[in-house]
Amino acid sequence: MDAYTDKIKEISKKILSEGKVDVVIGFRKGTLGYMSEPYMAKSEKEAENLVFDCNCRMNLVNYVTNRKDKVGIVVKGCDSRNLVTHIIENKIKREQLYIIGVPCTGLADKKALLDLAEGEITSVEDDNETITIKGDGFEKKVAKSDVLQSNCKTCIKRNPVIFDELAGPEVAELEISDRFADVDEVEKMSADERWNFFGELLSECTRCYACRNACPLCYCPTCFVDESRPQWVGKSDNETDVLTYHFLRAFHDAGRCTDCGACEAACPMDIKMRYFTRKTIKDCVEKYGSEAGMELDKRPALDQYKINDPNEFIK
Amino acid sequence: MEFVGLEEDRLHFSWISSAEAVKFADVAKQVAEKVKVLGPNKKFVKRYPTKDTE
Amino acid sequence: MRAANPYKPYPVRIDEIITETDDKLLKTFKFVFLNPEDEEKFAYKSGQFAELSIPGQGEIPIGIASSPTEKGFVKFTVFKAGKVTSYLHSMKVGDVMGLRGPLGNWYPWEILEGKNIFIVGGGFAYTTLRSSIKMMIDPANRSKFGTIDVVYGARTPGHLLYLDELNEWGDRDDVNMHITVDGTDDPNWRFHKGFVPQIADKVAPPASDDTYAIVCGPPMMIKFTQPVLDKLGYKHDHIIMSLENRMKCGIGMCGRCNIGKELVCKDGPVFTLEQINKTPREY
Amino acid sequence: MKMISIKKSDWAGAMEKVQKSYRLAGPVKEKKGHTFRELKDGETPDLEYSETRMSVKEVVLPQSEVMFSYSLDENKEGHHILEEVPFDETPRAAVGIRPYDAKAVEILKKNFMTEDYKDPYFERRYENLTLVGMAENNPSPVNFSTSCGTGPFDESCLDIILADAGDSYIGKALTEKGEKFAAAAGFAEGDSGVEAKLAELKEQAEGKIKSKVSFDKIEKMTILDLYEAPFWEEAAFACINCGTCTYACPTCWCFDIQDEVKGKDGVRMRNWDTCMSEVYSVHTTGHDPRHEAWQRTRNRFMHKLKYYLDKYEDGIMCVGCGRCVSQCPVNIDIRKVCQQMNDYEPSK
Repeated sequence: MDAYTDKIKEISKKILSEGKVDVVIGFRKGTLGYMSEPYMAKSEKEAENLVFDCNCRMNLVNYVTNRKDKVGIVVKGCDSRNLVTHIIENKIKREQLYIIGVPCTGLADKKALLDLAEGEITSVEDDNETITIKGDGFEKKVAKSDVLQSNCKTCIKRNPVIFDELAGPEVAELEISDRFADVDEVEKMSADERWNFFGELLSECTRCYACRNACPLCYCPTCFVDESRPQWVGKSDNETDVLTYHFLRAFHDAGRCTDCGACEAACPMDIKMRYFTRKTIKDCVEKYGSEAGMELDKRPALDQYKINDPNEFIK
Repeated sequence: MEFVGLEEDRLHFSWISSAEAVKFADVAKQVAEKVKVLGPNKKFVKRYPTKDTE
Repeated sequence: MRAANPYKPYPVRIDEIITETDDKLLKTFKFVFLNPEDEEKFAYKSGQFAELSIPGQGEIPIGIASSPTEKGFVKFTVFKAGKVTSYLHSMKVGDVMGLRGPLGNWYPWEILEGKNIFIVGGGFAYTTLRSSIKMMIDPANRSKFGTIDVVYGARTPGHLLYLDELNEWGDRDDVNMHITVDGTDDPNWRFHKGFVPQIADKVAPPASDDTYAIVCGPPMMIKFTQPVLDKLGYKHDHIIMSLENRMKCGIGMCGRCNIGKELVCKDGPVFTLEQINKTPREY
Repeated sequence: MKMISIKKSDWAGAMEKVQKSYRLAGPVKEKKGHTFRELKDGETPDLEYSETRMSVKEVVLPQSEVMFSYSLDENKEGHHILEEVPFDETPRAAVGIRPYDAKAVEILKKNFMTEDYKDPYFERRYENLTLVGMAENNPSPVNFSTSCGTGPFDESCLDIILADAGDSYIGKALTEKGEKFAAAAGFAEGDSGVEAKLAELKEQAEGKIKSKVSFDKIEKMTILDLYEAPFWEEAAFACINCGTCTYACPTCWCFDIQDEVKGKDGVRMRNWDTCMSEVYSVHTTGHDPRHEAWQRTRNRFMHKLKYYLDKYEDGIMCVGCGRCVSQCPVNIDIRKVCQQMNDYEPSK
């Protein structure tokens, strides 16, 4: 996806110089070879720092919430769907945005890259087929499909659903045979097995809230875990409180989550909290036939009532 | 709730009108029976810290 | 043998509750120590604060409103705002809770002795100032200070704290009380009308090496009082202020109350304006 | 000072022996790599690790710790009065910590054991604790400990230092506490060659560290100059204000105090807090002196690299372990920020 960088710079400089936007929110190269850092360019000169690659793991929609200025923003397919949700939920106005869409072929999993490296990684190159990891005295090539972030493997929309300009030609969408295999696996377990599975899954959570803070959906002025009147959840590392946090956060994101994977990419403990959000996605797809953020005039699944909504859970 | 491992029978939704007193009583009885079979809930119950936790 | 646990409050009983303001949002709580020997351990100076500690609710840092010259109890005036203060407002005489302190520094009485004191206070920040005045006008202490001028204001007469006491002190000739309210329609109002900085401008004692101003109040009042004092020629090391920030531990360990490298709970809450000028104003 | 040499094959046995008189914490291999935690009886600290995501901080300042318990039942004697909770006085040892992490414990001590107040929870853990270090032969690329007044072989804050010398761990007992632990573990005495080998390994290891920070000029600037520097908003733009850096940091000491009640029984406990959080410094009125996200990020770096430096005049509040660098979800890099601060020239 490295080829998008030049086009993003070009578009950004153009819209900044024409005054179409006040700032462009994109990525710049990080200090680590396998990281790119969210960055806001305010001038044509600063736009020269913009890059795009398979290390752009954060969802930039997270950075436009409630902004009042005119913003250029770089979005992948999944991010663009969050932008749609943001517009529907009045977190930003369409008119404020100049959307630079990135037809995405997937992000590289940070942990996979580090596991492959034989020393310090200095750069990660991506030609959409092969990832080349270069470092201190080593160079490794791997098929991109082998190091994809797990959410990218089941991506249903690689091309942005909303944009003003694309940074490259649209790419073919994936054909996925078994989209919710991971969730199915858990559903097959007995109640006790599931309980233990999630206990184990969250055992290392430190409640740093990186998953919440990386999430564009989590924009509540005061999160329920921070509320003191009433206090919904204890604040210690108690396992029930930890589970309550993850569990309720997933509920809050139900019908709105686009599986962008920013939460897992942000987690310093490699916790797979997408099991929770993906269960909500699966239910919304199967029960309401609804995918989050696909159209500007379609509100999130749990935000509307239809007479034929399934209600078999009511006995 | 079921997904994280709570037993299915602990959670119950019913649609009961304020006029359906008999139905309400029936449902309550059924739920109580089901929960009795399951016994006391041990999941999602906060283990309470009392002393040096290590 | 370890020193006493600084997080452990002294058990106290609520002895009296006085509703101070017409809107009932301010109440004064008089506490007595369950173990009489704790009172001695709680020896404090005017300007210090303590953590009011309610088991099950939490703790809140509140300036001590009683004076060290008042024995047998400690008094705090508390604004009903958050979780703990709201709970405290619902408590009754006789209830048991905790008191942890005294904490922080105090108005620098070591320096202030022998000096003229100009006190400027507004709203419910008046509490530690009340403690200071009460202490200074105590017969044992009055001769240690020069002139004492006090400007104290609130929005309306109904918002003034310790009204009876103010009336009483207003009649004394060894302290110049300049009470003011932003406005009132009470025809019998015997004191000033107008904002604190305006009154301060009119009544302030002349600046000198021997005159110190103690300023304590809401941010707006402080903001507009400072130019007045500047104009009158008060040097910044002669302007003493008490700050507030969110606190938890009260003993300089939990981190949150910092303004620059200073911790408001331990290095403060009392600072000179000169000190504050050197540090980020994150309060 | 006693030299130590212990065959790797004897390590597990020694640890089993020492657990009779010590509670141990150390690196343990788990599914996703090594973690640092309290060990269960019979678990052996695994010294064959490269890094642990969490540091020894947990041992002296646990993420959650009960301070007091109390009863709200008015029918009970002493209701509403806080009681201290019992503490297990068994000696503890943190085995296999990195030498620079031990320096972090000394930094924490500056905060928790002051002239005016001693934090009893920290103090009792600290005094009870033997720090058994495992020198790092291959420091990670993000390690910059040598510029923070410590390093992969720093002995200054440890009770015992061990290093990997192939088939055996060699090292020294550096303090009385260390000698006691070595005796309890039955560590074999090393010969005179140990010292030379340690020096050799140290030189090699320190030579591998390419990553550096300097703060010589930060020292000379005023707090306000740095605070008002123009780069903060940009430097902090990416920051999502999660607590990752503060929790991973072995020197970040901020905590929160919370009451928790079940029925009529309650506890007062403290939990790690993070200056990145919105609720960290917000007043009850809703006023927050560090309302903007970037202001909170600035406060963190200013605290570590300037306020601490000025307050204690003993270097920065950072040991260069690099955890925050490698764990930050958005790649905010303290080395870069420190450089930016040090390079800054106030326009006066």
